[in-house]
Amino acid sequence: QETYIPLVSKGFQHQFWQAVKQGADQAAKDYKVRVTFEGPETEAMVDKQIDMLSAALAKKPAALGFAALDSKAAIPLLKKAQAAKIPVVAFDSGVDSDIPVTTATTDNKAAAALAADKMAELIGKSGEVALVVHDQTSRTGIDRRDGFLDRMKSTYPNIKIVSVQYGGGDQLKSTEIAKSILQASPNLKGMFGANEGSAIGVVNAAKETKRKIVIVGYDSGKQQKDAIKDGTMAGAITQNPVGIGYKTVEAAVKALKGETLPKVIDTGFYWYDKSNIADPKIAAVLYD
Amino acid sequence: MADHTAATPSTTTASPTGIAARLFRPATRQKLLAFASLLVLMIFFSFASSNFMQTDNMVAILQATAVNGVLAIACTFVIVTGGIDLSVGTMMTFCAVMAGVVLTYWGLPLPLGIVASIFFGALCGFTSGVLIAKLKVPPFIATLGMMMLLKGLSLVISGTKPIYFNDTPGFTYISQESLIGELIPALPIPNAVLILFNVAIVASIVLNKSVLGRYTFALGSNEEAVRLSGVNVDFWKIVVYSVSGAICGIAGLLIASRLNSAQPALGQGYELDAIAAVVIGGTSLSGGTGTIIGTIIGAFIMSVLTNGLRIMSVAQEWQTVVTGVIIILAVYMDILRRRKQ
Amino acid sequence: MADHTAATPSTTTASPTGIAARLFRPATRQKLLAFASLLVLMIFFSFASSNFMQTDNMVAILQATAVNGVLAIACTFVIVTGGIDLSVGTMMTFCAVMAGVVLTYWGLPLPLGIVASIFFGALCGFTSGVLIAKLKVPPFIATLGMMMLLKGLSLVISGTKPIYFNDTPGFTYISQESLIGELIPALPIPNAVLILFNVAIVASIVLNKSVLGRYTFALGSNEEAVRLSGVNVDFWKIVVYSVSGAICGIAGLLIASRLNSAQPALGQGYELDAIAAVVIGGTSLSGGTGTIIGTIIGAFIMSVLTNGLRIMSVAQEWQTVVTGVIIILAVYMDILRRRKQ
Amino acid sequence: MNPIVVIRNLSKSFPGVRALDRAQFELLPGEVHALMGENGAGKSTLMKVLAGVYRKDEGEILVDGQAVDVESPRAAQALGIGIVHQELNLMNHLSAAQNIFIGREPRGRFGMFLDEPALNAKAETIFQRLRLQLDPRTLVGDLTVAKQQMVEIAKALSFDSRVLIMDEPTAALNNAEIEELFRVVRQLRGEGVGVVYISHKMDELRQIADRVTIMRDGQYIATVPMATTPMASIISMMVGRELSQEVPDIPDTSGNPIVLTVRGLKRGVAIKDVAFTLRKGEILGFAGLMGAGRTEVARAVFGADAIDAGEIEVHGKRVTIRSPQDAVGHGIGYLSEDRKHFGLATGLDVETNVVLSSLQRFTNAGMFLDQAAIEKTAKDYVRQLSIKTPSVQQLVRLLSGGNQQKIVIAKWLLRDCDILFFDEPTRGIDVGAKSEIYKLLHALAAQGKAIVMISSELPEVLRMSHRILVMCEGRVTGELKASEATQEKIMHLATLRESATLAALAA
Ligand SMILES: Nc1ncnc2c1ncn2[C@@H]1O[C@H](COP(=O)(O)OP(=O)(O)OP(=O)(O)O)[C@@H](O)[C@H]1O
Ligand SMILES: Nc1ncnc2c1ncn2[C@@H]1O[C@H](COP(=O)(O)OP(=O)(O)OP(=O)(O)O)[C@@H](O)[C@H]1O
Ligand SMILES: [Mg+2]
Ligand SMILES: [Mg+2]
Repeated sequence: QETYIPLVSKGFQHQFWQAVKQGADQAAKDYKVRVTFEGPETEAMVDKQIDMLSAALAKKPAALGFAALDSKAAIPLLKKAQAAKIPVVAFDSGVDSDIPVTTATTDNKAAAALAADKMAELIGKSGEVALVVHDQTSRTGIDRRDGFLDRMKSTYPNIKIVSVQYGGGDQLKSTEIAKSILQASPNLKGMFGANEGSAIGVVNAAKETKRKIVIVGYDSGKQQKDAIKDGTMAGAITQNPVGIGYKTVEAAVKALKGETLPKVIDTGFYWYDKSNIADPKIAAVLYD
Repeated sequence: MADHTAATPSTTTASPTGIAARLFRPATRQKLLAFASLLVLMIFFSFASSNFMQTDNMVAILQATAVNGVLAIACTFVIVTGGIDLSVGTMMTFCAVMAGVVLTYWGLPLPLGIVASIFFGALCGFTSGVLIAKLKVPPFIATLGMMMLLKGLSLVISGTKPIYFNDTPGFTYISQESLIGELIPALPIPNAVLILFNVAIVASIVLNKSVLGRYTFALGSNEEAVRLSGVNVDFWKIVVYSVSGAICGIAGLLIASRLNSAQPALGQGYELDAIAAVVIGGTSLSGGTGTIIGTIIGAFIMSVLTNGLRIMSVAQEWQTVVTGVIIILAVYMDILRRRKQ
Repeated sequence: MADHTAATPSTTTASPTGIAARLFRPATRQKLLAFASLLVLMIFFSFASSNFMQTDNMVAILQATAVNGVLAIACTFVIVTGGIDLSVGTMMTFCAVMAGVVLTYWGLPLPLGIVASIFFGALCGFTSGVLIAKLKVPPFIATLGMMMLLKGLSLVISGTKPIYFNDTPGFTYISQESLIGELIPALPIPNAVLILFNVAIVASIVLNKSVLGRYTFALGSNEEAVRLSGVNVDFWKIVVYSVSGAICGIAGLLIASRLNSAQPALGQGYELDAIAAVVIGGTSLSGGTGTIIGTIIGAFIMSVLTNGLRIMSVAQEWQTVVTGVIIILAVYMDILRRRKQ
Repeated sequence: MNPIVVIRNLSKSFPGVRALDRAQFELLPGEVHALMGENGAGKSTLMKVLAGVYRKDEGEILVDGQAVDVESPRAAQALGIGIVHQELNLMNHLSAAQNIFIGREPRGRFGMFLDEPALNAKAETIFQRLRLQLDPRTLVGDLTVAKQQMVEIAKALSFDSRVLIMDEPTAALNNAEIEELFRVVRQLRGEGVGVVYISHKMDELRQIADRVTIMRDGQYIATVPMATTPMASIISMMVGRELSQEVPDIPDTSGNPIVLTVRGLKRGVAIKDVAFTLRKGEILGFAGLMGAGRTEVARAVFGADAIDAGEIEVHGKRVTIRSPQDAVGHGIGYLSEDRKHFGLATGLDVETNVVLSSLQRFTNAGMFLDQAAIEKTAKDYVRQLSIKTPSVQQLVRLLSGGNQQKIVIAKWLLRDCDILFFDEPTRGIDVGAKSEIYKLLHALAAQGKAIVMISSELPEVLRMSHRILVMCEGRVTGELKASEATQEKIMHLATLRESATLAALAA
């Protein structure tokens, strides 16, 4: 009887989630367990995720990985898992509950704050900055936006945030949004793209409008790496999505063996730019 | 163009008495056959995975159908008139948010929240109805505009944050608890499902036995003829959209209670699922025909499919492919069945 | 009897010659008035923000319209027949992915990639057409199924990863570079826009001057009458869907070239924007009427609106609200204009 | 006696058309008042204004001497004005009874729910009054055009109106039904109802009308008593000139080559083993009662409906016809009895409809349309058939019923088929145009075309056919030579039911 561990994630199509999946698959190979990975189309579809969670539970898994879109909404099902003695490992962002045995996560707020510091440094701590964020209501969207904005407000009084707009992570929409922001703010000095699609959108917009601004991105992917290499993008924050996926499955396996786990497994985040992109430690957490 | 083969539910033919006689009438056999696709799917999944045909999973499927089912019922009314409603998803969310405002922001008692949700649904439906009937804006555009308007308003009103119902203790009861389960512990069917079936029964009665239902079919069949018969077409159209809106309000309560929160960003995209359920259920988008039972079957086909593929652990990208193919096949089977008739 | 026809006002339409005379004909005035909503919007935004009415921004609006405009043209054909195509968005993506397979995976030369994209679009359209014409699956369901099928296939084929076109140097030229800008540096209109207008012109000619176009209208007006006139209705319907699919293939090239990659997850939701542009442009969803110029105006109304609100830095939730209201208003204005006629 | 309705100086224009030009009309209680005029004279428009469908531009309408504003169909109903429209206005997805009482459903509990049994019973009463065999629960979409027409009439009767307008109510009816209708109309007249009766069938008007108002080009011409005015003078008032009534001589076509042979044609219960032949240059009349299956036969041969069995030979060669396209390919054309649903794309313009089945002929390089040629051809037919339209770019929907019919005819004339099925070709067509169409049919036959003419008007069948085939209940019950055919003989064959035929065959 093979050990089955389903991972119910926040998304599935985006490269970030594909990288998480890749890590989970790697761990599955290493620990000889079977994993599946799925997530709803958009991070707004809280109820769809809950349906996925209940289908996952119906399969009588050994353990469960779960990245909650809205942690409160999932509690009844998590209680069910607890009652059935299925250990739950939270990943990506935490669940407001003590049910999960551990949480493998990135501190998105702190990561975005780091992005803000880098941005401030690169534009000389004053001037206009704008944000293209992927989502207005999802946890990651809110955390990255607020992490960035809060740091700017608290530490860099001369930096003015002129616009925050949301493109759903869609590259084309994000491009159009970034272009409009550039058009509306002729003195804009920098722009932060809060996930891969948003960051690429900002890069595209800068290219198309031939404007020189400081671009700070988030996550990785081939286009972002290229943009950093050719200087269009100053740098970006990367999490360790592969690590998140790997650690989640690993933690689940350990929990099944009855090992004790730390409350939080911080998978970390890194700033990368032209200077350290080739660094093996960084390269290991970047995905194409 | 008139669709000569389509059967209206409202004209069940001469009723022989006796339940047995009724069950074996061709018309009834016809209706039972409509379950065929659903049964085929369920049988297939039972063989494909032993985890499928289990109480828990059946309950999960029922639960998963509740919201889409109620939305699909709302759509059925509009579609039978020959219209379309793209706003059902975001309208549901808007109603949930309004319930949140009443219950959580204002701290009013639960019944008021329920009334508010249904009232705001009816109000939104009323507005769409006025746009369509009085200003002659095509339903597609009126409800598309409504969809965006309500999506925006939900975000504005909620401050782009979910509104939680933690301070309204009975709220989760609406959807999550199980009245049936309390009586028959072996059947923990959540209240959401009970509500779905109640809405379906009431909607079915309204559609088949009430004046409103009659005009709903008549409008979809030949609006001009209805107008020339001296009926106040505009009024009835507005009523239909309002009723549909009120039903969306119920869906709003269901989803809010299920998630114990009003999620302001949710809802867009749900209209396609609802309309798909209606059309899979044999209702024609050109209006004049349609049954609530068909719609419910359509909604179940969709959720059984989704659930079954997940239980089989089919890769998600393939799930999408298979769902697309099965939806087409289910409708094609239904067409073949009707053609034979 | 012949003298009686002479007495009727059949002489009023004798066409006056001369371009000036033509410009002042009521029919032409009518067409010009269709631009009214667009102009009102543009004037409003020019006053609201000095950054709006600038060459750069105008070029940006043009470019932002290209993809949706081409998709809307594809939809126009189908909608004029009285059908609907929900698969245009994911079909576009699928075509982009297929171009990626041909160019990046197989390393074949650029023209083959272009041909592949258009070919696979036509093939998908052909499949929808067969489902609709031969198997009589309603267009809504056939194309909904197609939408999901293609979405899944795009993910499967691409391995849920974007396919980049870095190894095909000329690829970005299709959409991003500016042929016009090379000739007239003051007008850096990207090629995507040039392609949009070319597609529009060809589509307009096909719709108004070709046999296919005439049958497209006739099918939308009364399919049964066309069939009983001895026309091979199924054949022409399949042709219409194939043409529409081929145009989606062009959209696929445009978006892939713009993003220098085929993004397999993108595309869903684009169909609503495209259909909205068509309907805002005055084409009726019940078929039989429609113009390409109307569709293009509709697409521009949508992108001017989006762009203008962004330039004004309106909060995004309010952008959605305003967009909803304006779409309804634009269509209502159009209705008023026609009613006066 | 005071008139119930007086209309004075009523004008109404549509874009490009002045449909009514200071028209007048007067209706007394207890009279049947015929309204006559050529196609497009404005009869329907005048009545639609009275029934609240259109708003008048100018002029006045008096009901019981009071000036009224009939602003909606509902207002007309309140004034006691009921109307049977020329075009069917039914909801196909609803049952006959539901159609009749739409907007006035008997309510059951709480005034919200419907009382279906009461509804059906009330409908049944009206059907009985019309002596109509029809289950009130049948879906209207499943009825033949004739039955649908009867439902429309039943609906108008259900209002108990003081003014009853009937716009060509008998266009789709057979003699027996017309008789029933007339009986009811006479009864209503006796009760003091004023009936406005529009028809192009002169013999009917003779039977039923008391007075006639004649219109031409939207204008009032005259009101005359029916009984004492010779038909010829009414006609000349209508068309504004004398109309010659030449009686064509019937050529002997029995030696001509056979162009179409149908054998063993079967389709469900509607067509039971039908066989016939059609010769070059021949007009073969199809007579029979409503629902005899004539339309079904024509549609089956044309490939519009699938058949269960049957052989078809064209010019002596076996052919398989699976679709109208095949049929047209073999030179067979079919002009449907239901122009609105099966004949015309009413949302498109005149020229497109005229060229619809011959579009391939008007192309350059097989793709692009030769617009000039299309327009010229359409104009030719508009002239040839005297189609009344402001231009060939007018939408067909906006033309009067008769003119629409002529466009369907033009379409098939242009297609130039060897074998033509004309199903009720003169339905709703005025006398002048009718004789034009008769001439045309004869001319076509003389050119060597083979024509099947289905008609429910016996005089027309008798006058036109070279040979007459009679059908009853899906079977051919007999064949008559033109010379030996009489109304009585046809009626006899048309009512030969199955058992009787078997007996006749055995004998
Ligand atoms: N809604 C409309 N829009 C434009 N023109 C119209 C409209 N309705 C009628 N007409 C035109 O008005 C004129 C009168 O039409 P009407 O239908 O009253 O004729 P009619 O006398 O009833 O003819 P028929 O015997 O063929 O039924 C015709 O030229 C017709 O084309
Ligand atoms: N759409 C339909 N649905 C069901 N039955 C039909 C339909 N059309 C015709 N029928 C039935 O088929 C039979 C033949 O009808 P058909 O219309 O061919 O008669 P017809 O001789 O042409 O008479 P008419 O004078 O009405 O044109 C009748 O029994 C009729 O009731
Ligand atoms: Mg008329
Ligand atoms: Mg007939």
